[in-house]
Amino acid sequence: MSAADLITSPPAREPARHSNLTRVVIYGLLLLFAFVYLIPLVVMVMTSLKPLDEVTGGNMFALPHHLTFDPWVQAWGEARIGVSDTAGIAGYFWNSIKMVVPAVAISTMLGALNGYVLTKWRFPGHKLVFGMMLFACFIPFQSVIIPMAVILGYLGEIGNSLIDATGYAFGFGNPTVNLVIVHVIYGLGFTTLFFRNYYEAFPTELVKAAQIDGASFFQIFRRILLPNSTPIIIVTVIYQFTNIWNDFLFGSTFAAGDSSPMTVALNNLVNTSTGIVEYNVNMAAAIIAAGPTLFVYIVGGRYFVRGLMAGAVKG
Amino acid sequence: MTVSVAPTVVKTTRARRGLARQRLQNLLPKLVLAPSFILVLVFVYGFNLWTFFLSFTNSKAFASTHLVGLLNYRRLWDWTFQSDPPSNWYTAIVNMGLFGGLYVFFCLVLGLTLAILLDQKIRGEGILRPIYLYPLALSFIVTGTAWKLFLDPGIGLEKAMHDWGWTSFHFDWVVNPRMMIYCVAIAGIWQTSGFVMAMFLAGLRGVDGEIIKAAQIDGASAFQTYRRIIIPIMRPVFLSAIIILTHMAIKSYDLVLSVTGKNPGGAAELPSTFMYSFTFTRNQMAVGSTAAVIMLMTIAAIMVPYLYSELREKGR
Amino acid sequence: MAFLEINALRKRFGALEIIKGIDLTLEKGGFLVLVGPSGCGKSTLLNMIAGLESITSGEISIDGDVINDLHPSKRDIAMVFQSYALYPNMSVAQNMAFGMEMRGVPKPERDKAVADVAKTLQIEHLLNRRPSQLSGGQRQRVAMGRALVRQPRVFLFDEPLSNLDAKLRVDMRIEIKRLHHQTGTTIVYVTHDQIEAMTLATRIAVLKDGELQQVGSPYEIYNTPANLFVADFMGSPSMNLIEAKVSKTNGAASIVVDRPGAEPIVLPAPNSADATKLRDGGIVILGIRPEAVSDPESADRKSKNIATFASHVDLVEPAGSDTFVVTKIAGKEVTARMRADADVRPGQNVSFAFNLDKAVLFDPQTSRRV
Amino acid sequence: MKLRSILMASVMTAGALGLTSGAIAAEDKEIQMLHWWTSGGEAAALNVLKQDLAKEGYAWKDVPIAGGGGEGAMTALKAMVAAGNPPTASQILGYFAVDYAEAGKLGDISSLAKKEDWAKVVPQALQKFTTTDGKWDAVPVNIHSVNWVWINKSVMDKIGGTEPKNFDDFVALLGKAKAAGVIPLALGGQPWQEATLFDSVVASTGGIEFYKKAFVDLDEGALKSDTMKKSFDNLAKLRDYVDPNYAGRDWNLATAMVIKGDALVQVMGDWAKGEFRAANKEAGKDFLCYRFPGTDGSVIYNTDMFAMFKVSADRQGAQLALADATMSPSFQSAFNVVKGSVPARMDVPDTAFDMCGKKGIADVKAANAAGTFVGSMAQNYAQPPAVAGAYHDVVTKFFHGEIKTSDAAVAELDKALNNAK
Repeated sequence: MSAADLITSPPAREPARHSNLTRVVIYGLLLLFAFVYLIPLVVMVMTSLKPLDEVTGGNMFALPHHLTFDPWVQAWGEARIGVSDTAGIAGYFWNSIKMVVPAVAISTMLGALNGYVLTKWRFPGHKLVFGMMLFACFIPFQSVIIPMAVILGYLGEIGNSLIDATGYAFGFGNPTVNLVIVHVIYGLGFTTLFFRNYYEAFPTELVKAAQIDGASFFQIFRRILLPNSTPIIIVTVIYQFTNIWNDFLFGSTFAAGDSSPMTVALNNLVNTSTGIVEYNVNMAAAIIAAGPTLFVYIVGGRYFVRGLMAGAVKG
Repeated sequence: MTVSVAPTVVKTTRARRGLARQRLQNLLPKLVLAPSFILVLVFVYGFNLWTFFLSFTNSKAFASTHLVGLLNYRRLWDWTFQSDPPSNWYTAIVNMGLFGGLYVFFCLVLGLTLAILLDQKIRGEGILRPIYLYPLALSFIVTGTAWKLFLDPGIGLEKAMHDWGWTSFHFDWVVNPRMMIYCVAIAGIWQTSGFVMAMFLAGLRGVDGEIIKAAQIDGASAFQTYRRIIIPIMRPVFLSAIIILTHMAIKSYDLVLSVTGKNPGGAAELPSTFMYSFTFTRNQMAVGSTAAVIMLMTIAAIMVPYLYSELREKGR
Repeated sequence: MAFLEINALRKRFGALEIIKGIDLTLEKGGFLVLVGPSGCGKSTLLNMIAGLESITSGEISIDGDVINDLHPSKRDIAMVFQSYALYPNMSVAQNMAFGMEMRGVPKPERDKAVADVAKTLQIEHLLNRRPSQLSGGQRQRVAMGRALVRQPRVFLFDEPLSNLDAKLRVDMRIEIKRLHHQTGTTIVYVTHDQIEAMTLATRIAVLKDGELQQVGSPYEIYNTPANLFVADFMGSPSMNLIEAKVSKTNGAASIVVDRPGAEPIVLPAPNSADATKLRDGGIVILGIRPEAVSDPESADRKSKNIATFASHVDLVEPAGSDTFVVTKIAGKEVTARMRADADVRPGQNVSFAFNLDKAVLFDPQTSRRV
Repeated sequence: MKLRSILMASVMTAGALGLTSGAIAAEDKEIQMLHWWTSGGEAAALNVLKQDLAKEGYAWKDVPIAGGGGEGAMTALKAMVAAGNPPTASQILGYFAVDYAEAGKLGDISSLAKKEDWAKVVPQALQKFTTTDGKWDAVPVNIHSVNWVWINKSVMDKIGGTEPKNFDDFVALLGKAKAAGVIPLALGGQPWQEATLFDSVVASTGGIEFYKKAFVDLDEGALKSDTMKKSFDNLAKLRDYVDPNYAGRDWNLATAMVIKGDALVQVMGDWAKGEFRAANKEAGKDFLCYRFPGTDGSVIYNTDMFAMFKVSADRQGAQLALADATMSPSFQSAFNVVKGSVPARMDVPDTAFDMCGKKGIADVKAANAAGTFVGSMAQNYAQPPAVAGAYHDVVTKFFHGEIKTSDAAVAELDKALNNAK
């Protein structure tokens, strides 16, 4: 198979032939699973469209009697979260975006570079380096919180000094920047894994050809590898986006307050220790909070599988 | 004479410049990798060393440097074998085994099943696929709550079944401390199996069609083709899936708390919740660190040989 | 001084030595084919010339410049890869121009060069396509075009035809040969296909296990293989190798092939062999190419040294232009090349004529030619 | 770091030389406040404080982290402190305040405390948590007590129940409810709720002195005593009156059961009253509040405090303003009316409080005077978190049947508490 084949067209397979009975069984199973997978979402959506008394009093599977969109309006812009002036989770939504976009971009870029080096510019011990980075995926986050906080504290002090000296902190000590740093670091293992596996299957001859053509290390990366990495970039971005968007532990610990991400706000809304539990608002907020990731999966699902296919899953 | 001298000079300087370039080129890849590696070294391995150190101290609310030897390890050792009544640590280990095993196993089985079913040239794959995938998009904070609500016999599934007349229906796992961990597993499997499905689907689509034709000609049934040919070919997919699943199982934290409701009877303890509660809630940081160290060593004992063999096998 | 010189070249990966001290030269405009079975180190050698593999020891120079430490792009070479290695994200034109772009050649110049080469190779209509939209042969042409555009001092080809089907392979082979004639560039070409080696090369280097077996013109390699390996490897069908005994009477050596259940065949020693090295009763291996074995009628009339004997026919392979007849002599299969219309059937006893002018002898101990 | 101190030094020198007047680091007018009071009622109450401070020109920067009785918030707090970037103040509970004080992380607001004479108005017992070596470093916002029972009045009337005076009465009352087909005891099966219930059971079974001896002094004899065994037995009796789906239930859902009349009674701290209020239920009319039977006259307390962290000089003004505002009688009254608790100042009039609030205030005063004002074991007010955590473990395991007998429970309790000490 030629280099171009490897990247552009997966090997085609003949359709499986089945008897009608088997077909029925296959479709039946698929639909059954789909049903089971959908139940929680359906319940969430229905709950979010009911008035509260109907939620607490009625059957959770029952369709809403009095359809209402109030919970959504409340969750988005009215529900008070703490004493802050921002009402609803709208403001925190933006916080999350500001944090997720750079974190995903940077960790993906670094992962791509690492994968490039680890497959196309091997050096003695490259396996050990990769193994160590991969094993880093497994550390329990609970035990890194305090030392991480100390280091972020130092960064904050650097920021203060910079403010004193230049009037500008250059992002040091900014909670959003801190979260970006944390997520980039703890996302490196996976992004490197994805790209390494992808580039492992990437024809080395292309790199050699480019070398002969006189392309430099970065030119080869930028001109040859990156333009042919779309599938794996999609996979990595989806994976990182989901994980970082849904992170609560780091978000609540390192960026509490005005700059806290969506999940923290959602938690503050859902997990209040007192007061009536407004399930309908909670569920609306939850769906809103999941909006971007849901969107990414529904729209990007096809590319996701395609991307995984293009090499991410090859050990 | 003069004519022949000049080229030599040019040649040597050119060679020297080439040498310097070459050296830079040789160094560049390492330079590019270095920042990431250093970050990992400091923020993962450095922090783990720190945790390791703390496990020998008497740190309570804050890190202390007062060494107490193996005291914390002895404590956890005792707790490891204390099953009547089970210590929280004992429960945590047992639950980790149960949860981790069920979670990884069923995610793989379900993921593979769904992938194989979807791979039968199904109409509407574009609709079905996101249905299996979407749960991963939801935050644990919410799905935990939703599942708790859903499984709660008083307001959820059981009540609904009773309302609809199936009064003998009984499902109370989520409020039965002994069964709780299975509920966590159910919610976890629901959340992740779609992702595994996507990975397997990708793996299946990547299998060379000629191999399948060959198997069919050899007289293998569809089932045999999958079991004997396709699934073994997808071994690398299993590697990736197992890595991702294991890491998710180990890190499951929000999910446990939100599904079980703060761990009644200490029955839903997992190492992650144990560590968290000892480090942050009970102000016994040293014990929490010790648990972290043991957990990490266990993971290392399982994963390192696996990673080693898988990475080694690929040779080169 | 030769144009391309390789001196005592070695390549080691840890304890494993892949290239074991190779010396090679190639004159300007020459066509050197590196041939050998897979794993013999021929591709590694090519990559070392290209600068894609580092050199453990030894020296490579082009036109007198030692290029050991030069970056591939500074060696003034071009390479055509087995998989063509076309950049899938670029059009054909962009692919061809990439090397010049990297060297900072202005765009108009690049376009012109690409257009010229495209014309030569008749791929003008493909310039705006992506590699994925091309057929195998077209990709091959583009890959060559990309190399040609550079106008390098040395062309490197790494099994460029192995991904093509048989007919296309022949066409492209001719194309490459024509190209070499037209442009007169120096070419190093790696293949495991000995026909390609024979047809293309001005000079063939046969490698095995990282060691050079023989270097020479195709004629030399074919007719006077240096050892058993080269004899066996080059030529299709391959050379017949028959164990025989030397019998010396009055200083004239003859070769005796024992046949169980039949009288031995006695052959005069071939001229190529150094009779002084033959010892009475010594064992040798007689190497004779199928075309030197035929039916007596079509045996070479100019030959002075023809031996005829009868043998049992095992198998007949009509190949259209020729008919190959397989017989067993001393337990060894011997293939004879007969006329296309030779009326031979399996089971018959047929007369075979050995043209011993074309035969060689090998010493089974050293496997070298005697 | 260095640059900064050099700059600071030069500014100071300049100030000392009189070259600049009033140019010394302007006061930071921002109050950064970490807490987990995010629900409507609590946030509204806290908003009073925010507005009070706004009048004085202070900006309120909210750092809310809800959930788990402040678990998430405590983690964030620890991280902020570790980073050397503590909030101006943080909501804090019991021994956590002591831990931070001992680690030298808390500031000193003694000047204000002395001026306002807080030592006089705040119960002595609370000052254990708000002061360190005589220095004030935290302010109490309220006094909660855990030995309350909350009863749905209409259910009570329906089954013809009367106020239970001792534990046996209580069991009898629960029995009545059970016979009437009502869930007798609404309980959330989470370790802290069960432990909170056990606080009351122990005080009821052994009396408040026994409670003190066992939990405050960790007296070996008391911990291993028959009285403790009996306490466990009594706790086991209550288990019979809980509905089957109690495990893992949140406390406010249990309260909701009482509010809706699905259950008769909940044993819970007075924060439960906030739920009744939020559901527009009136004390005395819709629901009844009694001390846990057999504990009348004693108050097992816990308190929400604002810990004042060691902050830079420019932030201290804001910190003092926050402390002052928090301790103002008007805020204490307004806040606690909403929260269900009673003011931490003994001199706040009870006029704004409902029947239960009034009783609470009177009880605290009486208990404080009588020496029956003791910290809750379950809520980290009798022992540090490590011991309290071990206590939670034993109680919840006993309640859920992991520990099978009261004998085993007593032995386990003694072992666990000693282990955690």
